[in-house]
Amino acid sequence: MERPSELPQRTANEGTPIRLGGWVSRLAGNRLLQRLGSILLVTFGVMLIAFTLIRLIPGDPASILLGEGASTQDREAFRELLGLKGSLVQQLAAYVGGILRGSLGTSVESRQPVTQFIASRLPVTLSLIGVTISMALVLAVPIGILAAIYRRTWFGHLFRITASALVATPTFFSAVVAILLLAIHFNLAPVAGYRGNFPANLRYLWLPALVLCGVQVPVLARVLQSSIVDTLEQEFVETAIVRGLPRRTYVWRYLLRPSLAPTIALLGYIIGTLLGACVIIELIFNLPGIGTGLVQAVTNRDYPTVQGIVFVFGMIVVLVNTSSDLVSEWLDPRLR
Amino acid sequence: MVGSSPQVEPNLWQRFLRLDPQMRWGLVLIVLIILLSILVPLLSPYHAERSADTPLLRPSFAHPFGTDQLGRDLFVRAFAAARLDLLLALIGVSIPLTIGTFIGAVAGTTRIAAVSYLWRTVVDAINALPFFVLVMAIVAMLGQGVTGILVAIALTNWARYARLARARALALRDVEFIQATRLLGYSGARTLLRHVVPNVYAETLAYGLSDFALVIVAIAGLSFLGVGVRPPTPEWGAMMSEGRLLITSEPWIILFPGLLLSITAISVALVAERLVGRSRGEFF
Amino acid sequence: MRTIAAAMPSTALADDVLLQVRDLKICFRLEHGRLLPVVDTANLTVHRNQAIGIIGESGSGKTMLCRSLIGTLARRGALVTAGSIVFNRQELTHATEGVWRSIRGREIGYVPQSSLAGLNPLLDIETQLIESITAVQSISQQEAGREAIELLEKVRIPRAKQVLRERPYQLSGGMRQRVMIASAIAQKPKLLIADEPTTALDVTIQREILTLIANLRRELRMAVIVVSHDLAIIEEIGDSVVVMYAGMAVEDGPVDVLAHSPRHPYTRALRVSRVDLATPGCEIEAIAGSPVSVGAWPEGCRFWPRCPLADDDCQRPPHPGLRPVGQQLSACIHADRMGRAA
Amino acid sequence: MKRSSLLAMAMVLALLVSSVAGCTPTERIVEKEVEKVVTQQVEKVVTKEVEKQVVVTATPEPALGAKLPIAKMRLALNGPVPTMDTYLPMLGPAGEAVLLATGHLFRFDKSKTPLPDLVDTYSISADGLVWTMKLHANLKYHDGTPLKAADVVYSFNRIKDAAPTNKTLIKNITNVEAPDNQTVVWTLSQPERELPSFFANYFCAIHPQDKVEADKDYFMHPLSAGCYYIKEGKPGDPVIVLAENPNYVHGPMAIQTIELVVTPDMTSRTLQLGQGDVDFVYELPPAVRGVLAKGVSTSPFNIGGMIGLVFNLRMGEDTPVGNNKVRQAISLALDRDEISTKAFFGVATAAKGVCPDTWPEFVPLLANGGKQDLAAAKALLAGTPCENGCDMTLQTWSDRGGWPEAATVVKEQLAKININVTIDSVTAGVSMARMDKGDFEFCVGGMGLGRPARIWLSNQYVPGSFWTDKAAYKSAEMVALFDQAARAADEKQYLEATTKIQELGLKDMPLIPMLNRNVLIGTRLPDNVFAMVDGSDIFWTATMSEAQ
Repeated sequence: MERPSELPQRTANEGTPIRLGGWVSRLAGNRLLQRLGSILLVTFGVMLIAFTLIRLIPGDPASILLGEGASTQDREAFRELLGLKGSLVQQLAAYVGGILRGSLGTSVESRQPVTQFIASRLPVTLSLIGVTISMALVLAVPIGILAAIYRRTWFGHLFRITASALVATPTFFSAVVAILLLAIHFNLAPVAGYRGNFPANLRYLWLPALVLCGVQVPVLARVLQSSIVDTLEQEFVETAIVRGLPRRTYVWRYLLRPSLAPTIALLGYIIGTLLGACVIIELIFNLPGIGTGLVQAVTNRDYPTVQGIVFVFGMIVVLVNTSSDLVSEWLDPRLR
Repeated sequence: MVGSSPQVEPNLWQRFLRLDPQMRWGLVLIVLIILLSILVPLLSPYHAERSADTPLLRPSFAHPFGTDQLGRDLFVRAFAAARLDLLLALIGVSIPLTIGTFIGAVAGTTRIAAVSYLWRTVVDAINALPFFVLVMAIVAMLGQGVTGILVAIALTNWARYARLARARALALRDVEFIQATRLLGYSGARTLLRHVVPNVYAETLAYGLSDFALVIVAIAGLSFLGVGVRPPTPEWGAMMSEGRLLITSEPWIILFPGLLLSITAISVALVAERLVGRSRGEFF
Repeated sequence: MRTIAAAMPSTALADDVLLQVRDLKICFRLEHGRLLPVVDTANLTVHRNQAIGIIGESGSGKTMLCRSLIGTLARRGALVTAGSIVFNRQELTHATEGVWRSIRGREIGYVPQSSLAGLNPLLDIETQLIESITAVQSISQQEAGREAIELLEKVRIPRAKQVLRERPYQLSGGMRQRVMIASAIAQKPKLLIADEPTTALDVTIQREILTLIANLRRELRMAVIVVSHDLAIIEEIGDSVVVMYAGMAVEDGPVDVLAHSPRHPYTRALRVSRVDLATPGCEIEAIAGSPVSVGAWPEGCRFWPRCPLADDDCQRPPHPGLRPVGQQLSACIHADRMGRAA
Repeated sequence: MKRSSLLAMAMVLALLVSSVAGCTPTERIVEKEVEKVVTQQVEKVVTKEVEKQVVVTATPEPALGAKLPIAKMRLALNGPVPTMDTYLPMLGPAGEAVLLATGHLFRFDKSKTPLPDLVDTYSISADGLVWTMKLHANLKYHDGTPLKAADVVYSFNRIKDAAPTNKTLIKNITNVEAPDNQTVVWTLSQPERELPSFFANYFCAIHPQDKVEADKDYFMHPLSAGCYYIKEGKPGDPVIVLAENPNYVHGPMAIQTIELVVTPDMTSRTLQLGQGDVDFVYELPPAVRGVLAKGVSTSPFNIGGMIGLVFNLRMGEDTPVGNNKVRQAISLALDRDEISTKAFFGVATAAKGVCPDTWPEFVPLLANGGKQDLAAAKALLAGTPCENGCDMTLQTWSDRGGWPEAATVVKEQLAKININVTIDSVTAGVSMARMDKGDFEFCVGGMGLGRPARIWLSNQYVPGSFWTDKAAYKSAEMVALFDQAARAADEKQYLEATTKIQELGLKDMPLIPMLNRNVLIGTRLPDNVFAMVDGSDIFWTATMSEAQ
């Protein structure tokens, strides 16, 4: 649900200046080191935020959950469970140590380790995100190209208005309308539920993914459109026209490939909105992902699980950010 | 350039006509919804929270939006809900806007190196985390209800404004008139308050409007999940989650609040997109 | 459309005239339908295997003229509003995209102005050359590969095999210019248009590029149009010269004739202000005033505000067109008076 | 420019409006008549006697009986099955899976009487203190491992002190041993006529000792001597497939496989039933009373129990909740019929006594026949903390169909005797956890877990059981009455004791009965299969022999 207007503009010719006169050979190493450094910083930042979440609770969490009547011995055990023992620094060290060892604490409600709860649900969310992204790319690329080429015609204006309207439409409303029309009325997809293994679960995932695409496709298409418009002004596109190259080569090699990379670079940023929407869509379509897990944990005030899921969400964003940066730099050396 | 009659100050109506259609439509819808949300609960005979008629009536002249399971008139509830949602969104945007802009401006102008590292861990991490997930987590900690939501949104959204403000402040740093203030010996604070903040504020304000559309939807989303404003208070998200049950037999219970929410969000977004687009000269 | 254009009775063209531009007018499309003329009454004739130099200050419309010859005006939001372009007995002013696509690359090769960034940064040189080669005839990849190497050698690029595998950012400015020329002549066009081919290069490389273009003209028996703002380059490469000022051709004639007996004050002013010909120690004459801005052209002869011979007749519309004076064409009404005074 | 933005606006609105119009095709008109038919029949059936569970086919043409055995039945559960280990506190759905996929000594039949299952014959000693049970010959688990009497002894000792509910039933068992592979001898300290129903519940499942202790996560794929075993999936999965147990002593079953589909969200369960992804759903939201779609029949069913208000007696007499007269006043101030129609659309009917009015033990003891009497209620409030108004917080379970609406109606009614109620709607899990800690004032509660009546009543009034602990109600006199009922020689003595229990219950009023807990069940199954499947919330499916 981020606003497109605040997406950072890293299109090919705006951000990193293209150094014309002979590339300065730079140490590839420090670029990698620098990236690794920033990943670690953001990861530590996410850990810090997840860590401070529990400290936000007004009053003593143990008394909130256990009630006033609980004995001090029970309360101490509970504070142990929440990792609230010792000084703040010790707690942070214990928390970070725990994460490195792969444990995110134990759930208050089911007394099972949080990692197990998340592990059983993560594949559902990841497959939903995977299907949505691939569907969004398949839909956004053609629309982006058409919007760029015909931007001065009625199609361009219609695209701009419908895109900003779709981006603002609440996902859960479009989900309800989708269920009403596609699932119930035309019976094209199951109303809710999920089945495990790969090919079978596509039947349950395509409708939620389509609803998510309602927001992702306009955003992606707009980013692609703006980077294609930038590419159109490039000199090498003029060369392609002047050479009278066949239309297909012209569109693919001279229009699309140079503009794909900046779009994929922004994909990492757009994933944030996708994950936010996933939470609601999973609930409406009853997909047992970490989104419903989070809602369940929030309603049951299961603090360690909430903390763990927030951390996992952060990691997904960081992971997708890094991989989209790597892919875009591999695709287009100018972004390096 | 071409000499013409002295420029008479165009009154509001002329300036409105000169706006392009997208802006015009957006403004018309927003004003309409605000007006209705004030008038309908006042003029309607029914009370938003008490049952008015037999439950689950179809939309009719007496009840344009029909009635819900407990017989409450949905037309009144929907516009009473509009009041609450718009108010919450207004507060939910203005607080983080001011905090974020100030922190961002300060972070942008200071020369201390440590600030950028601290910034990269804290603020970038907050912005990395999905907005809705973080707000839900904070609501879980602080407890549900209106105050919980507003604090959660403030704690999450300030980082987005801060990042914007810092980027603008950094850009301003080597602009001549800022350097000039240092030459003239202005104190850091005076430069910041008199020059940097007003400049940065213009940009974050425009961005705030497009954020307004998002915050309305987020608040409704929280209540839809049963984590925000709780029934029986009239709120779009809560009404939709109540109506979701009868989607097959009485779909209007969920569709009308959803429609109102979408129209509000879309019109604010359309207006914001023109404003933000124009003020930042950004092509989208 | 193609057939109709061909059937039009083009003016009696000597059979070896390749390109005939008559009274061409090009305007930019502004908002609310207003048009801003950039080129007005441009005239140009190119014979087969002839080398033409077009000289003019920036803003004189020379680049827009070249673009009109290759049909990329629409990209810049400009259009031809009057006059005609006949290429190889084919009227092009209102040609469709299909017609243009059959001409670009095959009939007319074009080296764009800032061609240093003219190569696709994502593709290596070989793909970009093979693209141009196979655009016209479908031949096998190895065939095209060999032809690419031939092309590179033709443009005098050392270690051609190794250069093929490299990416544009790995080549120097001069090398990239040569690759651009290679890809322009890949389909053996009848006419090569080079828009300021040497501006961004240092002097030593400029010499090599100019000799390269001259050699290619001879080897491929193709006509060449070189556009520049530097008279020295034009005189070295062109058989004849067209002088452009404020959107119109003010003088057109053989290089040597214009060199020693210019019949238009602007051409003479250009010659006199050349640094490389100035005798050391004496004043260099600069042209008075500053180049006129597009859209604010004065009435009558557009050079009169800066012209030493200007009098009242020059200021009266319509602006004088090219008319034969001695061995060249001149747009100055006092052209014959100039001949006597020089 | 202007035209295109109009176009966009029109397109978005058209999409949204069509979705509303989309659902009023001819199908809706068909639904209208059918709905009238159903609502009449619902009143007719409910007022008569629900006990006979007359199956109401809502669709005009009655669905023909299917040829048995049918291949598959998909059942929607309202929550995941955490584990198959019985002694952990169970919440609804896990109970179904455990009951079907584990072996039991006894098993409830359709009318909730416990019949011998793994037990072949059993005899009780004269003084009623020694039970000798003979198991069927060469019993086997589903994978063929033989089932020995020692397994029964091990299984009981394992859950003896951890049994989640009903300490009353097993507190008198002093010893159990297995003289040989087929006989199990139980010795009791006091006669207990309801013992078989303890074994028929899901907490006493039989498992082999060696296998349980050898494998750490045995209960993820336990052995089953019951009618089904887990074929696919494990506890915690979204779908668990139970297949017919080939070695089941009373096999083969009338339904070959049962698919447990976990759909926590009530709306999704309803929509899945309407769409045909699921064949059977418990507890449909009453608001959906009409027909969801063709082929779906919904009918009210008494899952044995009541819906009432549970009070937290830990708060002293000086507080509104703790004060007995206030509670009596509240009971009088409730208009049970309005709650039934508004919140449950007439499905759950108004209560007249402590027990459901269909049970033999039922006695209409509620003051004023359960009808509202505001004047008497106001009179009662004199001299109590609520004399001139008070505030109370009513907790309700948000994931039970109709309960939040019931809370809203109660709030409106109590406002008439100026008791200002604020509603706190939470999920069942959170509410129960809070009630265990006494962190509530009064709460809408559902007293289920079926028959027999004495056990169900003990659930509410005998310390150490589910609702009594939540209300923290302690009364020695009540415990004595329950012992008297347990020792009752004949039916008459038993009924006398239960009536006295109900009278004392209404006098102390730890819980106010509001409605008979009728639940709307939805199914797509043919009639004869549906007849086998429905049952109390402890689930029952018929073997082929029983189905004929």
